[in-house]
Amino acid sequence: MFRKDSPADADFRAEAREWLETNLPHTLRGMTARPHPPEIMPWYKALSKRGWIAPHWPKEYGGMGATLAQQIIISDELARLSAPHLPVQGINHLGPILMRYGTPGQKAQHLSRIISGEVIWAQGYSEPGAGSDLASLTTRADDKGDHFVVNGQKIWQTWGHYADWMFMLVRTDANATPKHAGISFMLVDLKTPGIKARPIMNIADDDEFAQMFLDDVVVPKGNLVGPLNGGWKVANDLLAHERLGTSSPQHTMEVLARIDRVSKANGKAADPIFRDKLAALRIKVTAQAAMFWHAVDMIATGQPLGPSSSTMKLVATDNLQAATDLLIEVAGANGADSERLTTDGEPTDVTQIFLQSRRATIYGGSSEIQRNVLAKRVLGLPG
Amino acid sequence: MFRKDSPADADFRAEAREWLETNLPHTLRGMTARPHPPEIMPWYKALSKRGWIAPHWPKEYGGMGATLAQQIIISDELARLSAPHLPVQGINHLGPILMRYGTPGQKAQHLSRIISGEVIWAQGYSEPGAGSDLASLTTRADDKGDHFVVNGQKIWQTWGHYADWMFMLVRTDANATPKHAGISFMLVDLKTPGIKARPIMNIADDDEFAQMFLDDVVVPKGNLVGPLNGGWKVANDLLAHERLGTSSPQHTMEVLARIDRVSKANGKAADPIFRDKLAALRIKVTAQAAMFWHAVDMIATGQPLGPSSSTMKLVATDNLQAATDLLIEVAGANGADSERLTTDGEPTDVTQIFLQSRRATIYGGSSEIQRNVLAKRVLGLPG
Amino acid sequence: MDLLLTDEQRLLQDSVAKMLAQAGGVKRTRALRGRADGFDSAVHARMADEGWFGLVVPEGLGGLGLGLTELGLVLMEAGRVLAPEPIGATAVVARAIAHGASSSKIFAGVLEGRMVVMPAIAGHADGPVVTWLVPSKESGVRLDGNLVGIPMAASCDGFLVEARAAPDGLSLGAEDTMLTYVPRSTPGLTISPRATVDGRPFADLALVDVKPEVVFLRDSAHGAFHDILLFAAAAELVGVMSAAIDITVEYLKTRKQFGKPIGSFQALQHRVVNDYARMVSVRSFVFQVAAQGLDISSSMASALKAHAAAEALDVCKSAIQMHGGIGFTEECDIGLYLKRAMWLSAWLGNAAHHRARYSALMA
Amino acid sequence: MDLLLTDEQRLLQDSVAKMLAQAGGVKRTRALRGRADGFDSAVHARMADEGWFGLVVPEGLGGLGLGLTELGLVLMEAGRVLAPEPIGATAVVARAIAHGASSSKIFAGVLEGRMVVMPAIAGHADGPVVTWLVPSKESGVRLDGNLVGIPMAASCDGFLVEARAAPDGLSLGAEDTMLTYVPRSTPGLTISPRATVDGRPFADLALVDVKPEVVFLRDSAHGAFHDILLFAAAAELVGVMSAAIDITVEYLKTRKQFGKPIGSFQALQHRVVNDYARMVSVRSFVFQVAAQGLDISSSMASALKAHAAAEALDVCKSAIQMHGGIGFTEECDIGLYLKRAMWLSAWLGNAAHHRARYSALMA
Repeated sequence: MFRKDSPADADFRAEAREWLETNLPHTLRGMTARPHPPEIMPWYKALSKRGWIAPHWPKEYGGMGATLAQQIIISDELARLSAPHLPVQGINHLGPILMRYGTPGQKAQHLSRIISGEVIWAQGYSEPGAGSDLASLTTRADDKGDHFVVNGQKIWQTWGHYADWMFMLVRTDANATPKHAGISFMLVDLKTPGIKARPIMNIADDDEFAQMFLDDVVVPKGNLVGPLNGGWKVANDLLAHERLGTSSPQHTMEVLARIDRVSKANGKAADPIFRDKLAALRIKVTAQAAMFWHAVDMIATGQPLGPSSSTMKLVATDNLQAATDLLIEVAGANGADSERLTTDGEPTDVTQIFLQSRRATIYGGSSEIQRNVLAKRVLGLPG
Repeated sequence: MFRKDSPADADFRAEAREWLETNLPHTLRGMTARPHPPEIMPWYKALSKRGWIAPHWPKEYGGMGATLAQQIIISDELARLSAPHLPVQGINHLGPILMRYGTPGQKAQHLSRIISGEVIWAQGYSEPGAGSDLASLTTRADDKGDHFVVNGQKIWQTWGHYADWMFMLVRTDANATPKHAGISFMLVDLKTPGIKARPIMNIADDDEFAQMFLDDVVVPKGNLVGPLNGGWKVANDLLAHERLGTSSPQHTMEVLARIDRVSKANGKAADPIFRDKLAALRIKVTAQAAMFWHAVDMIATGQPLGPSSSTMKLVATDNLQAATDLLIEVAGANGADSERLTTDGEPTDVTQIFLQSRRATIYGGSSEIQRNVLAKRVLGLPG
Repeated sequence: MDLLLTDEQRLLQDSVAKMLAQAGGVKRTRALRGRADGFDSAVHARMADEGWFGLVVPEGLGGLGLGLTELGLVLMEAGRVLAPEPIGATAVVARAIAHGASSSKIFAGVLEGRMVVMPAIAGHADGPVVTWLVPSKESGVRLDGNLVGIPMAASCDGFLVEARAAPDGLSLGAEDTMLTYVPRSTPGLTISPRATVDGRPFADLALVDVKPEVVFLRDSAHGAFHDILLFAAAAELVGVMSAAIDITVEYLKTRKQFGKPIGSFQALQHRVVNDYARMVSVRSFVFQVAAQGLDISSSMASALKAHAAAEALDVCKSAIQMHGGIGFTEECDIGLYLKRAMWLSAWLGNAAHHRARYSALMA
Repeated sequence: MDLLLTDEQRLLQDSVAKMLAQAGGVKRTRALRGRADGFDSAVHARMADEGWFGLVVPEGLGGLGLGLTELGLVLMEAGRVLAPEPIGATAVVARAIAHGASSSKIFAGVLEGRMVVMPAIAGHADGPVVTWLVPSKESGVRLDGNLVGIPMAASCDGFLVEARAAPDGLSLGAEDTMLTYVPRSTPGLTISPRATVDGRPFADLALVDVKPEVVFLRDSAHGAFHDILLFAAAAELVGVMSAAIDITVEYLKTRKQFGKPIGSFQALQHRVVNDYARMVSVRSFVFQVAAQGLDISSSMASALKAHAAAEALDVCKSAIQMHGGIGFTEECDIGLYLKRAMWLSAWLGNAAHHRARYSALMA
């Protein structure tokens, strides 16, 4: 919607499409649950070898140095084949942070091993007692001269039980006011003694998360990223940029494609009432695409998205959930099946994606938190 | 819905219907705006003469002493003819308060003149600075020995500029904590020197409201109702009971009847998408009717509705507004006409009732206030 | 709002709640997920002993002769703990077959909890999708058709199948629709299991030239068979919703962020209040329909199911949201409530289906 | 989110805002309500001087040769102060008739603000409801049909009527739909005034055997006539919404209850944030459609109008609610915003109508 490829981009798209169609194993297409890292890492490494694992990274760090248009083409084409989600904490999150805040040594040690897929990273921000109120986190790193000793718990580590390293926020000043001024950003090798991971099954019976227990874990001083007690800024600086990816209309369009398949298979496609609901949803997704492309233009011209990216996340996640609502509705008497439905071409899962979509308004800052942020920082409301 | 008349009630309904059809002037039927008191009071007095102006009042005070079933029959039958709204502050609000809290002298002086329509009452609760936060009201009554002197402003007096008397809440203790402990309930003759009324036009261009300016107004001590500084309880004691009337599905069913007429006139009645929306609305109104009859049963068996009546108001007002939304939608290209649309039988107004329905979620305690009340008093949430 | 119940009704409600809690509550339901039989037959038998399956069976036929209010109360309590036993389906089946002399053994088995007979009704079409036909005098009645999502299909003893006359078949006038009993192992009946999010066993049924064991011609007792089932699903959804709200309110009071219980934040207060109002509106609807008696109208039944299904899904999704991250985990019970709501909403036709049925009946 | 505008676009936006503020802002609009002509012809003439009516007219034909982004910016500012002049309609009419030699006098009149010509288009049917016919060689083209809710109908100079070939008439192939100019006093044209909540004069038109003064055969410039009008209505709705939100946010900061600004209550904060997100989504939609150029597609135009109409009504109703009692009074400006949103939503077809049109076009 809205954009047409330039001739050069069209060539790039054709190239990407052909390569992906040839190389993405069929067993990894059309999945709802994320396959486990052992199943997925060969594909990660294949993409890496092709040079496409990190389109947005500069070439000097082993990335593709792609234009924003090319980045979007790659993600479009991956979505077109319903390619599986990859472990992206290293590529999307830690990589850009290290490029901005890392020491030369940290960059040399970690960046190439993210690109190669040699190291899987987990993100260690949330804690059982610190979710929406992240700044109140209590996992503490005590300064022992040449190293820190870390004690506490982290939760919601995506594939934490498969990860090799974790970047995390820890408390390095218990008395800081405001609380976020006492937080540091550091890296920990998960093979360090004292670390245990407990897998957590999610509502869709997918063991994607883990809880990490840290008990007298020794972390070298050299693993601190950015200044001591400066971790809050390190972690939050690139957040708005990241929200762009989660707000892409592609996610909801993938659900629309399922709705299409199911409604054609069971005849609902001809029902005018269903068609009206579908049109309403498509219109909203078109508006969301407009917001997305507006944000892309902002970034492409070097302007900060700032807290306004929260607006996009609210709209995007509402649409995603409205789409999965319609998906289980159109499935009718099969709307609670946990098996895939028989549809033309490929079987279509309806309930797992409905359940998975619950996450959209909770993770990455719940919708309530996004609204708080917008009320204060964009509309200037008091309190 | 849900209820069938007993044989005795069916007889009463037939009697009421016949009398109303004969006696309600055709010029007063099917109106959206409330006609002004001068136009309406002859009808008030006719109902009064028939003994039906105050069905719920006991016979000893000149009421009908009707059963709840009979009260509902009368209001049904009035709604069936789209009878105009009457000035009911005296009958619905002050009367029951005086019966419970008034002195024999107050009862003797006021009750019969409410029934007869000789005196129109206004309600003086809200102030420009005290709306949702009513307890912060500042109109003060200073004790001058045998009388009070009242200064301040009141707002949202329905037909205040036509009223003869006003009952009001005034501050009699400026230092009370909590604030509502310093409020008294008193009656004032609006002919008293120092009182001015300014009519306020509402959003539907109807001058139903007034703002009252009170400037050194002398109020005899005998006009205090209930104890000094005990006005909060006097005013709030009967609130839940009153919400029953405003939550009757009759209001929304009247809008449904308009939707029906408009959709038949312009052909939308055959559109399956419209029909689905109408069905969704009808189902919600049926559920609302169930809540209403449940509440009627509670009252009929002597059980208090309590703060739960707020639940009913939330549902009732949401449904009313959903119905007026659908009404302007089904009117299509005529959805902004301020003139009545030509429909079979009688012309149908669509926008005025849409605009008037804005009030439903604002007056009588806004929806936000109702939700606060329910959160704390029914669900027991903190804060 | 408080409920208006008689002392007997309150006693019933309390005894049901107590029995289900003693049996193990939601923990028991969680443990039974994924098991082939899907429920605990010992508990099922105790329910029979308590008389639950005879609630709406006339006294003269061995039931308790009570009404839909009592049935609704039992199912609300069952919904609150997500009891896996098919209580509503069994009670409605028992009522439907209580009158037939030819079915007295089956009826007794169902009433006493020794047999499990499941209603086999389409939830995706406007009427029965199974057709009956009498090919010849000797053959008797034969059934053909396909049914989706029949509960406990893999473990029950048989099905009460609603069937309509085949277009080219015999007409019996008012009895063109009939109920028939088909044991699980009847030749021509294929049972294809299907997993659902609810964790209980369901299946699709395919009937090809199936000879039912018993044929019930329509009488007043099965007139409302389909519609009382809709009522039962709605009542159970009220229980699911009201427990989901209670669990959420408790969590809002306990969970602290920003130095105070999250239940003190107005946005969450207003959200849970809206959910509460939704639940009350469905609950009132259930009780007012119940008060109309057992001869429930199809339009009212569809309106009720449509309302209950839509509101329950919204309430349970909202409950997950208010739980935040923990609500998204399998180990948190609130997810089980959403899943039961999904299943009960889809069973016998979802909100969109029943809104359309209501709309057609009102036209 | 900030807008991405060129320096020229920002200058245009600022100059429009300044001009409209100097003319009197919303106060002027309020004062003009209910007047027979409905707007101020002196201000209309100044708008012409500023070049607004030639914004999307090619430079070679005397216009500014700009695009929909610029038209959208002007209309957003107009919407913000509820300017009563028919700016969008005039600019789109000017573009549609710029090419015809036979209409050069009318075009010049419109462009220079001396004449007011209103689009006469159905907002309740899928295509033109006026039909054209050539009864005989001598008669030339004749028009028949009825139109609802045409703005400024009682005071304008004439109408640009969209007409389609009568079923039994001549076929011109691609030109079966044509635009025609019909002066207000043409025989056979009946104008029935209709009051709307917006306070400006509208009318229904009845055409019986009307001979248009000018017939425009379809060319690329009027290809998108209808659809650019939809775009214009959507852009104006963005202005209405965004000002309604600004006014409300200001009120929330000022109005105190319970000892603090009501804007510090989370329930109101979240409500106004939702409204803001709605507005941003429509605004982004307007700009992205504008970036596609003047050859706007019908499906995109209907999607945009449907979205804008629905969201603007919701935002403006919400703004009233957040104002509380004062929002319900005639004297509070926020009500004027709701009423303009009602009118703009209904004009040329409401959200339901355009969702259906979009749905049909996508099929």
